[in-house]
Amino acid sequence: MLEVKNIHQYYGGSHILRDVSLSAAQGRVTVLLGRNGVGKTTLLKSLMGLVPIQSGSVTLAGQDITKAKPYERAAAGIGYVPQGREIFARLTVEDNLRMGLATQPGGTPIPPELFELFPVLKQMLHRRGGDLSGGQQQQLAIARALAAKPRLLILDEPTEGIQPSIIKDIGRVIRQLADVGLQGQRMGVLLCEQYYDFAEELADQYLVMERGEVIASGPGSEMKVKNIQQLVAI
Amino acid sequence: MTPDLLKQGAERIAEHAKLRVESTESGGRSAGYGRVVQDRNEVDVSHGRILYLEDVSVSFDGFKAINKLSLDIAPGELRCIIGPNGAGKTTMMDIITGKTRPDEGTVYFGSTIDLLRHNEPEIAQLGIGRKFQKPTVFEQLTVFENLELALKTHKGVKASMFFKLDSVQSGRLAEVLHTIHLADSVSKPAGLLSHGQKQWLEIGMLLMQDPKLLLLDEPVAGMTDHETERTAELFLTLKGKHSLMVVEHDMSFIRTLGGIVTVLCDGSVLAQGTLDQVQADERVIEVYLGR
Amino acid sequence: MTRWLLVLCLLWVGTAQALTREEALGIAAGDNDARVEALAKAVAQGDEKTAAYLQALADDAVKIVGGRVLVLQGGQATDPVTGEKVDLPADAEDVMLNNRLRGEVDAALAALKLFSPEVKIRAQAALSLLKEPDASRRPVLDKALAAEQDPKVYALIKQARAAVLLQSEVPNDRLLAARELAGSAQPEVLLLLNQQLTAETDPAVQSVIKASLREVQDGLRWGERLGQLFTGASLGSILLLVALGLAITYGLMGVINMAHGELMMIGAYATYVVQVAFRQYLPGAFDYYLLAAMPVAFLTSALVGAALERSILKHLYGRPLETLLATWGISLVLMQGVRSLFGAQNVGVENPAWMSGSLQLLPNLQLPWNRLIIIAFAAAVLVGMALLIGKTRLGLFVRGVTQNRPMASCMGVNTARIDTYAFALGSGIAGLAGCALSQVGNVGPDLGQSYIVDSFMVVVLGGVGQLAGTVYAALGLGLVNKLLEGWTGAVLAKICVLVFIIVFIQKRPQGIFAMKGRSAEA
Amino acid sequence: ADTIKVGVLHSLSGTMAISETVLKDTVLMAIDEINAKGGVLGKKLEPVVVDPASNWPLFAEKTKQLLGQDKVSVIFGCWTSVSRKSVLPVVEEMNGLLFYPVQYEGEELSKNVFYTGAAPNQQAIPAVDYLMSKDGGSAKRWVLLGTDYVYPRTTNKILRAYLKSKGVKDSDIDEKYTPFGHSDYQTIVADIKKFSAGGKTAVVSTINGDSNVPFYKELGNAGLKAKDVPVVAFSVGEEELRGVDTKPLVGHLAAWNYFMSIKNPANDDFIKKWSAYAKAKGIAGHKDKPLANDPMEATYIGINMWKQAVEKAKTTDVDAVIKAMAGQTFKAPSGITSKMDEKNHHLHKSVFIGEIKADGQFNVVWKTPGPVKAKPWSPFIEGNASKPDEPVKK
Amino acid sequence: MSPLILPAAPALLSRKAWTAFLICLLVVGVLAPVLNLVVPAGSALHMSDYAIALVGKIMCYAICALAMDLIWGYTGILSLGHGLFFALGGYVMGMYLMRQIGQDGNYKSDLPDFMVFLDWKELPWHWLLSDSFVATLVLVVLVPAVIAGVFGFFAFRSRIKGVYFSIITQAMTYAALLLFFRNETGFGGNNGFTDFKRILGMPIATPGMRMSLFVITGLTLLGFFLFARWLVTSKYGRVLQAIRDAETRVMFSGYSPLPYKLSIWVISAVMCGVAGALYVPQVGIINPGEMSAANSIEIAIWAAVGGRGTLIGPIVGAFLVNGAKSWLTVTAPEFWLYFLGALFIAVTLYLPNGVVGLVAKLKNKKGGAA
Ligand SMILES: Nc1ncnc2c1ncn2[C@@H]1O[C@H](COP(=O)(O)OP(=O)(O)OP(=O)(O)O)[C@@H](O)[C@H]1O
Ligand SMILES: Nc1ncnc2c1ncn2[C@@H]1O[C@H](COP(=O)(O)OP(=O)(O)OP(=O)(O)O)[C@@H](O)[C@H]1O
Ligand SMILES: NC(N)=O
Ligand SMILES: [Mg+2]
Ligand SMILES: [Mg+2]
Repeated sequence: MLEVKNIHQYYGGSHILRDVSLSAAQGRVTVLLGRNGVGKTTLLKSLMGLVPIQSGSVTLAGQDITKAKPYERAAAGIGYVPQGREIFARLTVEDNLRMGLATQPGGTPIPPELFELFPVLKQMLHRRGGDLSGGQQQQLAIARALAAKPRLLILDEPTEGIQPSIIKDIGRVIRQLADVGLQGQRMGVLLCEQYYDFAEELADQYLVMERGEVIASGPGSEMKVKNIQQLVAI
Repeated sequence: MTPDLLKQGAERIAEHAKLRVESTESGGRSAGYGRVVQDRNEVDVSHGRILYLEDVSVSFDGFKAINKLSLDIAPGELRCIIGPNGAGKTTMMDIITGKTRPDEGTVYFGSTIDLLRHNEPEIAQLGIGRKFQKPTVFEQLTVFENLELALKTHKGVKASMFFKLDSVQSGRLAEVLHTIHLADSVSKPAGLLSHGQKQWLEIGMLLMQDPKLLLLDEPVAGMTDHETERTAELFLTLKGKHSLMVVEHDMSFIRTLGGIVTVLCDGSVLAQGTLDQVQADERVIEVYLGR
Repeated sequence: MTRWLLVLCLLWVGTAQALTREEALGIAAGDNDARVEALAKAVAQGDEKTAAYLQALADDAVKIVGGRVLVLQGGQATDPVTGEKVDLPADAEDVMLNNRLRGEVDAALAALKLFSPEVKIRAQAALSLLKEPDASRRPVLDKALAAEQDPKVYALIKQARAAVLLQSEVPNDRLLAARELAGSAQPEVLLLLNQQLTAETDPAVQSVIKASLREVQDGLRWGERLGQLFTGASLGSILLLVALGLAITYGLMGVINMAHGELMMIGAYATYVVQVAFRQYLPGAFDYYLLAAMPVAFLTSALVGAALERSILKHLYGRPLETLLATWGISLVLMQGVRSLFGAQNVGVENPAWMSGSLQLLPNLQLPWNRLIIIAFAAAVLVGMALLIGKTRLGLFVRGVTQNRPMASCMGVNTARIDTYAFALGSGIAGLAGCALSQVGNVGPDLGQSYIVDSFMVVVLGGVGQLAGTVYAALGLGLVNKLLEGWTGAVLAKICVLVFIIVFIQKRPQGIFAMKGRSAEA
Repeated sequence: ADTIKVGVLHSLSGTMAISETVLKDTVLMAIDEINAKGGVLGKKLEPVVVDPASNWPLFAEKTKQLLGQDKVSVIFGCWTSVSRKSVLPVVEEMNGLLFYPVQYEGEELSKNVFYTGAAPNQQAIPAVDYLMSKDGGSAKRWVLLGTDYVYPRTTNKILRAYLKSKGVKDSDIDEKYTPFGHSDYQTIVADIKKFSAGGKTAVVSTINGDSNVPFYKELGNAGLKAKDVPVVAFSVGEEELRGVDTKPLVGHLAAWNYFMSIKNPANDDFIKKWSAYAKAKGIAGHKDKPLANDPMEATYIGINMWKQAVEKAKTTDVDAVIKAMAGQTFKAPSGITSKMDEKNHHLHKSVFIGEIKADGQFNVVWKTPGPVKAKPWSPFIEGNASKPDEPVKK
Repeated sequence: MSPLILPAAPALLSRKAWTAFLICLLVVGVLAPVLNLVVPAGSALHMSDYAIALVGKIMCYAICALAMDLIWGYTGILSLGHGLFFALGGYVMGMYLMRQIGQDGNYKSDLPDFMVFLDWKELPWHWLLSDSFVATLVLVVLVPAVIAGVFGFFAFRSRIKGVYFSIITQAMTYAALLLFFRNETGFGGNNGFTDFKRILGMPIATPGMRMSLFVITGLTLLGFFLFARWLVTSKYGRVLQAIRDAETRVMFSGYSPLPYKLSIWVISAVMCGVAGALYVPQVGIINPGEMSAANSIEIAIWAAVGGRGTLIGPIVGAFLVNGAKSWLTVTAPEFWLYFLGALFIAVTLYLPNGVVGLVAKLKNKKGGAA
């Protein structure tokens, strides 16, 4: 579904992404691993169109979106949960979720499933996003990305700051989104994660980055065998 | 909280009140903004507590974020705090560091210093350092300058104008730089660091500050497992000399740290004990760990 | 119509005598004292022709040429004495009335109107005579009093008569008159009583006058207080209007918009242009030009705003301080542009008839229509804007985009378009404010400069990004300013208001509607 | 050089541009006219226009530049008193020549300045006299209303002293000031109404140009009629009324030394020239509706008198021209033959009182029998009696 | 542990910068006086009195811009009230100069003319020290310092930040403007002070005196530049920048922001006051117009045009903007606002770090290519 070919990215003078290629398929969870500062967030941001890439191409379901603006990518069906939550601090929880519906026609209701997944959001519907605790904000960020029922879901460290029980729920949900999807449409999931056990459990496919390059990749089932955890740890 | 603890607390408070009236010029009135109370190097830990909270409550627009919370920490202890999202962990740290004023309750540093009478810089100077849940560093300054600013030294205007890094201090700085793996980035503006690097830098700043009590709000969020382990090691070396209060959701990290775990829920203590004890607690499983 | 009524009532008076050529000329030309005298004489035995002639004088429709007066009506000159139509000679000169004569003519006309069959006209006539008492009118008043059926008008005529009697030679007359006038609620009576008080020698009359003065003053007190409140509310509504657009461009979008004032100015000039166009092409509908000017002002400013956003400001999001510099530059350019186009001097914008004059609520409480309408207009703009921002999807997007542009984009919002809409909306509202300002003040290239400081103070005092705060701040500053002004004078009041703002911010460092809690820091 | 340079120092931007821009055009028109007739001493006049931008220190700087770099022979410029005060030390030091065309508060006399606008006794005092007369409404109480700066304050100080000398009590005088750019006159007008209940009241307005429109609009809306409470203004002319609907204001007054509506051949000629010039140069505003006002006339007189003085002195040398200026006469558009006083550098001027007409013009209702000599040192200010009526050497 | 080279403490000025500094010193102290006083007026090299006056004035503005940069560029506090401090310094000096007129005024009185005119019989209390030059020098520093100190203390103690602070500084200068407009306040109302005759008993309008004022202004500017440089290279300067970036973090690091903000605020105000005091004898007038909101905004604009957060930037900005203004108001009196406006827009769009930022960028490019 998502095809990334040979992208390069620079911040000022420094070469951050070097010839990165990857693909994420519908119904599959692709996990992106790598130590701090290797460029995972940068990669996800460039997939979202938030940072310009120097060269390479990005296609979504055959459609070239290399030059597309972030909102065009969202409209094409990418949902994004950024690192650091980035919720709309001064909008209420409800309005945050409605922002998530921007690609849908006006009047689309907030999918009630979201509240089953994150009951706390229902409780805090009229509180301002910025007043929520860190973990609550993270939950909101995920719910917001799911609201529009994207085809491809990009998650940048979604478990950060979330309590264990909800991490488990999130894991179940991600699996479910990939396998069954919301309303029958299965999603592709691109997940960047530091929490190794969580990542391994979900991975249908994995990629490891190091200094802006993909140094290893393969099906999720091989992760144990290839001792990927060690690779990330050095 | 057990009744005898409560009693102890009450006694201590009465004593403090007396002491305080005698010990400060102003007879215990607010020290106001700016001047720091003199006894900054002598936190009185003779009662076996470096931090002591009792019956603290705070609410936001009617929502009780902290509800009659009582908690104390011994000198040199490494205390882990866990609890569901929104339990009030960050809010508690806000109260301790002077960022949020509680509606009621008492907060003591050692047995003589009433933290509610001090503002943020004073509390920091008293020896309480804090790492924020969302990493906060000086984005426009270099890594080096970030650490230099955090360095424990006189923090007045005049002192800063004429400040020169001495060799002991630069040694310390270099050491910390290594500890936080940012030796390669000394001259990089902190704003350009990745999320995890900023986490490390903030920890480094805390180390430079050399506080008696460290409050660490999710210090390993966004770190790799390997780095998480290194952080744990670091904290364990600090333990003893310093007191630490660590908030985390990463159970394996908590396990590595050992020590007593306090579980907060809905603004008060739900359970307390070793990790195994609390992990076995049905209520904790219900609200926090999940099945 | 009025003329016809005049004729009717004059017939009723009966003793009319025809206007003579000498009389007509005597009123129109010569020494002012002599003209007054001639007027008095003519009115004493005036007929319908006298009335028509006086009316023409009051309307500035009388010409004089070669010792002959002519009345000009719809381009046609007639002789007021004979009624014959004549050609207007080229060297005819206007007959001018100065204030004194105009007063006399009005009073004379009023005396004649006392006998109109219409109650309203009679009441008005009695009121104007009350203001200008003249001993020579006593017989007329007596006669009118005898004939009056309507109790209200009767009371008024009685007061007018009392006003005349107040200057009588007979102390008892004065005493009774003073008593009678105590019942009046007209502020003008104060002037009469005061004047008589300074001239009065009889102690008994003096004390009655004083008592009456007190009574009248007490009656007027409420009107004064309400009037003060109204002025405060009115100033508040203007502050609100000038701040509302800024509440969007600055409060929401974070553009330190120093060109906000110039966007208002553009709205005001747009109003001016519409007015000129109406005068030129639709003179019949002139009274409605303002209705057309509103959308035009909105659109003009909105378009200018949109153009600025597209070309300049869109490059500056996230760099608020740079917007200060750029918009300052923009404001210089816009101001000079207007100077080049329309000239450096003010242009004239007229109130349409329905916005002129005032609503008389109490004898001393007149609420000018233009201010009332502006208050209503400000409320309407406020409600519209609040609904748009708070309740619509567009409003949601605006709020979202202005808080976190990249994330809003990731959610699928076309941020560039929303930014343009939002800035255009804020600018358009500034244009509406300019349209409203054109009705109470100057329209000139500096129009914006005089409001820019105030509008920022209002938005900031209310709390940046807080619409409700903006409303409170505007009304609060308006009322405080006006209450202080009555007490300390305009200059000190302004200084006090500024000091008040400084002190107030100490208490509330984030404005009236400060956002509390964590979200404020984010 | 084969041209004579003439400096034009009027604000073309900033707050004073509203009033001053047209004076720049007046100077340029007069220069065109003079050049068309062959110039002065056989040389063409060359205008050097600068924009001091309503910034007072900038006035001084530009003066330095005009006199020092451009070597202009004369400067026509300034409107506000503070700008003149800023320029004054410079023209005195560099021995330049300044023609100042606006009515002002007096209390100044400089060898290097010719004042072609009115001194207080040529405007304010006659106006008050008129209002006290029967025709003016026999005013007994006075509201002295002005913008808070030196010209109004001084004028009102003089007026207060004058009124006192006429037996008006302090309690019958209400002095009120508003800040620059004040635009909300509701309270003031309400107060005037209230004050006027105490006796026949007149208002003397020294409100600065900019605030006049809101003031008059408020006056109109509040229904304060001229025959009840007349307002006489010293800074409101045809140009200021351009921005106002004058119908509700008919009868309110202004005192000037010139009105556009004055009928005489010199004025007809002046207006015709101005209209033609405005149309030819496409001067915004004036090309559609040409207006003339008192400071324009004063400017026009000034430049023509300067030309005559140069011709008399046969040089543009400042000292010689100053000498030649004494006693110069010029047939002014106001209808009189205006004379530059032999000594005090001020013009002799007739004073006119005009009532506002519905068309925004003024109807002259009173005028002085003949030209009045200026008294720059007002006798109503203590210590002025001994002042010499000519500039003293410094 | 491998030895780690820590960055050295920044030098006050680099070698190259010292050279440039010395050149400036020579220009101001020697070259300009020679070109103005010694080189004859006809010569192409002659520097006219007008040019001296203009450059002298702009140097005063440059001091303001430098002061603005310390508080805005380095500390992140945008003041829209610095015109007030400038004016206060100017007024203190103006009072002294008014007193120096002695009996040479219009009314031949001991008192300044405007007081005679207001029928005041003696000097009001706030003029008491105006006869002494030494007291005047002290007050030039003290008055802005005290006003800024009191205002800043309360504002910073209440933790007023960002635009809220900017707006109340604007309210402050606006209120002062209205106050000074009033004759009763005792500062000559709208006309302010002008027509100065002497300073220290010597005539003020002589070439020598003009030159002295010019040189003193130039030296003051250079002195302040060094002082500012010393401030920002010290740890103090870094704390200021830290306050700008993350004030909460600064507090949790144990620094109380109040004394830092207050000290730099007062320093900045005093610099403006000194600039005002140097400005008045050179331009010959001080009046409340200097306190108008627009004047204060302009100071910020000079700093922004030149480049905030560098010290040379604001100085360059002040020269560029004011030079352009002086030049364009003569060469294009009807159009100069278009040019100036366009300049501001262009700088923001194309030179986000000001003119100095552009130079640095060009240099980088060259360095990168080499
Ligand atoms: N705006 C920027 N300008 C310059 N360099 C940047 C910028 N943002 C990030 N970098 C650098 O790019 C590199 C990659 O950063 P990135 O945030 O992508 O890392 P990451 O893999 O997501 O790390 P983490 O696990 O800590 O989140 C880091 O070295 C960082 O310092
Ligand atoms: N200013 C505020 N206004 C309203 N509610 C608030 C405010 N600040 C905190 N809260 C609420 O208080 C509760 C406690 O928040 P806190 O941040 O202390 O939780 P936490 O224990 O740190 O959670 P996490 O593990 O997710 O970081 C949350 O429910 C939060 O929504
Ligand atoms: N001189 C004036 N009108 O300021
Ligand atoms: Mg990352
Ligand atoms: Mg938390």
